[in-house]
Amino acid sequence: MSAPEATHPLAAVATPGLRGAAGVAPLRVSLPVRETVQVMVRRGREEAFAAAMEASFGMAPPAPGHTLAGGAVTAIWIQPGGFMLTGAGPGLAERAALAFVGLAAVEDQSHGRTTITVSGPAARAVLARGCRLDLHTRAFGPGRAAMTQIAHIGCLLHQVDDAPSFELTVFSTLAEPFFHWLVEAGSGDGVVIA
Amino acid sequence: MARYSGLRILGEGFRGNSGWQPAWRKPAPKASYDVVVIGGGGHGLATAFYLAEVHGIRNVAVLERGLIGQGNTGRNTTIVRSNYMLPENNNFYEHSLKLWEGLEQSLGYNVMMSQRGVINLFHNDAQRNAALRRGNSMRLNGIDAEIIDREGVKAMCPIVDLDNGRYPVMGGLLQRRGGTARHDAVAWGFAHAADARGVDIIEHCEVTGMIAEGGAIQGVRTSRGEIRAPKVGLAVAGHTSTLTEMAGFRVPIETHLLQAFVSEGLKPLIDCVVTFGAGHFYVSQSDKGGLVFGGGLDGYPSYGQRGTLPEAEHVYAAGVSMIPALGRLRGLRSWAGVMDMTPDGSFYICKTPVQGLYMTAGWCYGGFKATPGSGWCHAWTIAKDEPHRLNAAHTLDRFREGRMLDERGNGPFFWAQ
Amino acid sequence: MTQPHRLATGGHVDRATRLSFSFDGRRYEGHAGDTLASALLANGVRLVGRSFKYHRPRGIFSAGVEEPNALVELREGARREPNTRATVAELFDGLSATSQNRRGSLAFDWMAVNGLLSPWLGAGFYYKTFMWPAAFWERVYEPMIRKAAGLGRASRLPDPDHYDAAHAHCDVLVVGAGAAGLAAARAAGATGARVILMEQDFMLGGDLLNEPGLEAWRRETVAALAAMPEVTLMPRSTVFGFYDQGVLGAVERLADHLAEPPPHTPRQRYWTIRAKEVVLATGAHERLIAFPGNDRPGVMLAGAARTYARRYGVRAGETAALFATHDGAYDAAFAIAEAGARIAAIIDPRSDSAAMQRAREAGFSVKAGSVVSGTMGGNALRGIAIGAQGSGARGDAVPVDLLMVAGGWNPAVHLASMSGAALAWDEALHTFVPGTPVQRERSAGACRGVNGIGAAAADGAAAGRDAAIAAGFAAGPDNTLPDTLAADHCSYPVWEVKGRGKAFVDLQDDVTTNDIRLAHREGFSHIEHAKRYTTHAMGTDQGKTGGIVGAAVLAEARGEPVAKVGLPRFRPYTAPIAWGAMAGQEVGKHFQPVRRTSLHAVHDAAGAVWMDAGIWKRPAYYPKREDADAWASVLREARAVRQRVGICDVSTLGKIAVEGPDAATFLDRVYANTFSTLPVGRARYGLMLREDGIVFDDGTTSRIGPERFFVTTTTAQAGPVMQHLEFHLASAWPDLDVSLASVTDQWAAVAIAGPKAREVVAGMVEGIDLSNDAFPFMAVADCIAAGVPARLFRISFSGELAYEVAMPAGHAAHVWRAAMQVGATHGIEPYGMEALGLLRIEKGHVAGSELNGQTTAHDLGLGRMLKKKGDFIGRVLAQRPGMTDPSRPRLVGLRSVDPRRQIRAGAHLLVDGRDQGWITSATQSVVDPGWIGLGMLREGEARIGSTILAANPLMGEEVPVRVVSPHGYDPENRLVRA
Amino acid sequence: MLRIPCPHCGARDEIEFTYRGDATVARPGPDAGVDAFHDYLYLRTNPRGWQAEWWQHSSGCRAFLKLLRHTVTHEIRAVATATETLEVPGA
Repeated sequence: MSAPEATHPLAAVATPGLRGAAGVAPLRVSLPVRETVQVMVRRGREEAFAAAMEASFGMAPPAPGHTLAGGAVTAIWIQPGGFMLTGAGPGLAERAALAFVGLAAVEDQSHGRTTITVSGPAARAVLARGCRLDLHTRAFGPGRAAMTQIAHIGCLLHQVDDAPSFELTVFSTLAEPFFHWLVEAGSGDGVVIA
Repeated sequence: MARYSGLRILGEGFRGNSGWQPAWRKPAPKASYDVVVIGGGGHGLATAFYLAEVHGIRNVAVLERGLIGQGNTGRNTTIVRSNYMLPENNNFYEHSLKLWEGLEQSLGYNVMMSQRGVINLFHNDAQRNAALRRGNSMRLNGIDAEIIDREGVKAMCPIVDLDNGRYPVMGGLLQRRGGTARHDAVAWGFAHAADARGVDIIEHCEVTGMIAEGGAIQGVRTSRGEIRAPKVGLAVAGHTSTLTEMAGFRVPIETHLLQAFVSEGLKPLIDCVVTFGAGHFYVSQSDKGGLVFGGGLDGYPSYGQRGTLPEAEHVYAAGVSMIPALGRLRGLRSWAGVMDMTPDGSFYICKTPVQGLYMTAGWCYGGFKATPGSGWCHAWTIAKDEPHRLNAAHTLDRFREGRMLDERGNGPFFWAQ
Repeated sequence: MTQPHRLATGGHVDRATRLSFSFDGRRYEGHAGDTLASALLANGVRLVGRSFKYHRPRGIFSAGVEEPNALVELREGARREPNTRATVAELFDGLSATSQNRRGSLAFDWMAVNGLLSPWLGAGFYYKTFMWPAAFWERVYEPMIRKAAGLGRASRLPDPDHYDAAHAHCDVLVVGAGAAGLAAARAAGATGARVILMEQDFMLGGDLLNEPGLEAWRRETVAALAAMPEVTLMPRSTVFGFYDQGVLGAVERLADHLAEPPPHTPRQRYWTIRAKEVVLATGAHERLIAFPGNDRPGVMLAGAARTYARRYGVRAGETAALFATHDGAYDAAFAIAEAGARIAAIIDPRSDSAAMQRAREAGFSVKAGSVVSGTMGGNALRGIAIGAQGSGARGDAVPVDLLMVAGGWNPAVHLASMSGAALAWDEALHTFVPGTPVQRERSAGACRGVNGIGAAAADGAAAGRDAAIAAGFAAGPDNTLPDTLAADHCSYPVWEVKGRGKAFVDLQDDVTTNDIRLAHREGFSHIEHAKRYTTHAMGTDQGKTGGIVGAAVLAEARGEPVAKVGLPRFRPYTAPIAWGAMAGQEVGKHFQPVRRTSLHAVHDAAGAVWMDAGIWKRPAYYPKREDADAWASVLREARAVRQRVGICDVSTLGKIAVEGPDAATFLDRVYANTFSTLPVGRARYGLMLREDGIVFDDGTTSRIGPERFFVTTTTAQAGPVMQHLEFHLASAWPDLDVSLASVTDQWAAVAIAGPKAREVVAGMVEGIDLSNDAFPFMAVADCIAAGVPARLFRISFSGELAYEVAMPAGHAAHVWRAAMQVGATHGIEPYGMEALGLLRIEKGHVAGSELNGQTTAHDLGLGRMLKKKGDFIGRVLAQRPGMTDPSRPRLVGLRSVDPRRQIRAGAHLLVDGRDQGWITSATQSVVDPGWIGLGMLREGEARIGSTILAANPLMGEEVPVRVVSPHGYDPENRLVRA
Repeated sequence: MLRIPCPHCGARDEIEFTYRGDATVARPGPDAGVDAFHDYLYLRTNPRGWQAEWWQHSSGCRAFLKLLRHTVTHEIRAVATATETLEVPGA
């Protein structure tokens, strides 16, 4: 018996359509469905872990403040010795657990975290309404990641491309107020929810 | 020195106000005193006043590094109340409040004590239960307290938004005898009255060292020479550990900063003191018309006397959430005071490991309302070389003995009190 | 409608755009580009306000933020803004303004009688009187004072506008867009640095706006800046404070120049700026001179009169005099003369100067060696008296309706001072300028005493270039700078002209030179004391025009130089800032985020009444139509659990995955009881202490694998416990190999409790033998619940046979519905926090009101849990005498003797009239109907069986209660183990 | 406002961090008595000057850091990870 489809934390509020002003270059918002797995490397096993990462996911562990993509899985640095693996499911947590036996603690956070993608020329200005980081091209860019706080809510932010597009990952129980903030912050330019 | 009165003002007005004398003398320090009080803020000046007034000890010097009343006495939010939960605290603050109630008459100086009522709002059952426990403790100790419902809150302060905020108001704990006073006038009034009783108030006199022999205090070294005294009292909020370091011991104190704010002057808008229970924020209106408001600590040690933006944002956001009409008003000035934070949120008025050295310290952010009570109990402790029952529990040793006075259960964290 | 004082041409107003506005109910017309002040002057309105104490008539004094007099209530209704400076309020069509602080009309304010009483209302008079009789202060004197004090009236309605906050980063922040600021921004921008230029005015240019000859340079520069991709120009933006480490705060006014904000537009936006380097080009405020009657409407700062003429095309008077102390001021006379006014006299205390020569050549009457010794008029200036400098004589009267005063310049050093730089006295300028910077900032132009547009621009360009280089950029190409003759702005220090009548050093707060001298006489001789005693420089203008004049008067009284007296310390804000802006967007309902469990919609659909638990929303209870009141709902839900089965959302409990080779060792050290002995597949109740020995938190922790634990915490302490664990791992035991992950959000959980719980769970769970032997109390196992992977715990908070099902949060609604479906035949009901509380009080389980940070394990009857061997947090300090004192209050159960009489948490427990404890939690019981509670009572155990009083004097209640064991319901735990 | 240089994440605003007390005191060993724990938990030098202190990058990488910070100027002179040592200069 396969599990029924999970309820998305924003299912009730993130209905497709335009919010705010009908601006010329609105912020585009989408809700990718992801598996998210937290990986914490055991003390002194960093090298073995890196080898396992290479073997199983085809990439090295990303450096602090960075992401690396290996095939369908992206690894995001989140803390010293800690990474978030994200990718389309199913079974990412099991894969990681198998890959890192004895090398790292693996916790499935697929339901605990909610990812929102924002994209478009207005993205930086909209994020600046709550994000305290410098996201200017000289200071940030594709492949960069940061754990931070946006509008008083903890957020894992990483830049995907030069559109620019950013992925914002928040605790699922706080996804709704975060989404509300995002829509408010973007209302001057308009927000198109996919 | 002639006393202040309406009649005297009338007479002086006709004479072009030429006959006024300094409110306190500016004497040079003598070589020795019976008691030296370090710190010319409200607490130090009050200590000197009550030493002279209650205990007849008039050969007293108050040593102040800069100007009197320029530390926390001059940079607080002027609130006076005695609404504490623990009997050790509420009895002390009630004694202080009673002193406040007659302070103008005892000092001959109008400190503009205004018993306009202090409301602590609560927003959920847990907060209401805590308010009941506290208020009942007050009542059982003979202190006025009332529980008011939403209508009662509305009647006291109609512009509070009872419903639309994140945390609707359920009611409030009201102490009608609480209120505000004019902070600067408290320092000046105590100085004026202490001076009139013979106390030397010596400004611009920084203490640079303690003179002790055989574990007993003998006097202090200052920027204006050595001053001998068999008894020395410390009343230097925010800088206590600097002075105790000179005396050779450490204390359970960490210095933190607390911001306060004032708005532009307004016609009467808020007639009482209101404290938001769902975010650090409190507000009252001064006699001059400015809304005086503040919030929580900035969260890390500082002697900097200047605040930072994030805590200010929180204060303003809490304010406008509680009273949405505030949005269009303007903040005029912000400042910060440095606080002696203790690991249980309660104060010290006590003897110290050095014989003859006493202290009133660790006031966290409750120091202003304590001013007369602190001076009174500190003076008692100095005069009798033993604490009064009102401050008997407020020792430095209480942590060693495990007898903390933790009103809110926040634990041994200076920054969480 | 005409604007009789508007010039036909010139300036930066758009005469084609006519804007209608009203002041005190009368309608006027102005133009786009006007401020309210310039439009009022264009219409000949001179009297605009009343002063704070004496209610003296006051006119427009300045043309900027420094305005002390022209404060109005702007807009109406919920948007009314008191104390708005007319001099910076941009005119918009339909603007309405009202004068403030008057009783009666503006022209006849009967509070002006205070002026006659002024000998008795001097500085600090109120400290010396109103003391007798004592009761009169609150009842009579203070209400009188309060009513008289204050300025404008606040609206009592919620502010209808919304606000925004935003964050900025740059290499170089330039504050002020006058000649120095524009040049600085351009020079910095030319290096390729990221530059933000903030200007509080709605036009960029500062004093350049008064220089038609330099308009081309201004336009070209602004256009060049606008074309630079890394330069951001921000007009209408006031930098209000300079904080530590290169952080500045600013407020941008997005919609104050409109009648109301357009849709989706905030009124204002609050900016936090992090700048690598800062160039302060904030200019200077002109200084007043304290002479008798220096406050009459028609007395105006010279630079302001010049600005009204040149920038706004408004003639501020018809017959004007200039009281100048330096050559730089003379352009005001030329400007107002060009505007068509007659110059009646130029009064200058100096004997001669180049500017005086030029003025004479232009045909002006220049009175050298003279001062203005007094003014005449009522609600408007009618004339001035001119006396000889230093003589004290009043001298000749000259009829004028405008007196332009130029006492010199006060550099706007506020931000430099806030950044930590000490101020330095400049002997040539007779003023304070910024000293050595302590942060990465530099001042340029008039704010550091470099006066004259050409000099300021050159200074700014150098500062901008240096700042960019300091931020790591290479110098860019030089730009052309305006070439003007440097005017002599070194003023002749005339602070005060002594004579009969009030001479004000603070116009807004009515502080006179005599008040300052009185303060000195009474011993308030330090500037900080004098300021507080007289309220000098404490108004909304913070003494921008007269602060230093007060210091000078004090200096004279003390017989010391002004430099020695100094200025009071500058504090934020440089100008008053809107409360709403500082609050930003997270206010009202969004003051704090609402945290929701994944079952939120399910509870909503079930009609839950919500309650706040920290930032969480949790169901309090689920009312049904047949319930008479809330208690009926709560009792019904609790009965369902006791008699059948109930289901409750417990997802808010904190959950921490603890994993690693040292996980068991670590838990042994952070818990007061032992976890290393816990078998895999079992849970154990755990108690954590703080290091001071007080109970910190409790919860059940399960062993999922040899090196994997699943720790649960209370809802309130989830964050603090995580931090506590991380801190001790980092600081005390960095050798332990343990990883911690918060999985609170990953796992939702429901409790299924009641005699029928096993049936319900069995009906939805696969893969577990639920028999008591196979899955006993405190067992834990992974399973499939309703088709989704889940983890089943046999734990109980209610005292009934109970299970908790934890599942990935996105599946919780599905599992809940499945349980409801399976449970329907067993009469399952959802229960909320209220019933949960009821059940645990009956059972005697402690919760937040008992674990309140003040109780020890012993107090709570949990002393046996403390392990005897091995270190753990809190072990040592829990042994202090005060912590083990047998007289400490201990947990007891309480039962109202009369079951109908309510007892409440917060009541105190009186034994023989003495306060011996308090009630921590109270509820009605379903097991044995009546009111019961838990409490902390001194000698609690010894008093079991006795009857004492629950006193709640706040509510006038005194209820006899019987002291009982806290574990009233199934004390042997037979049910939970069944 | 403090801008705290996290050794892992770079300079961040103070709101991302939580102060966690004096870093010059260390938790006594299991055999230490009440006095040692009392001093550890309660007694502070509380310097008016340079202080070594614990901060957690709580809204960032969650690492505990040691900061050398001046309590008057708020200047941050050095930052270290939890296991590194910080030299505290004299006043």
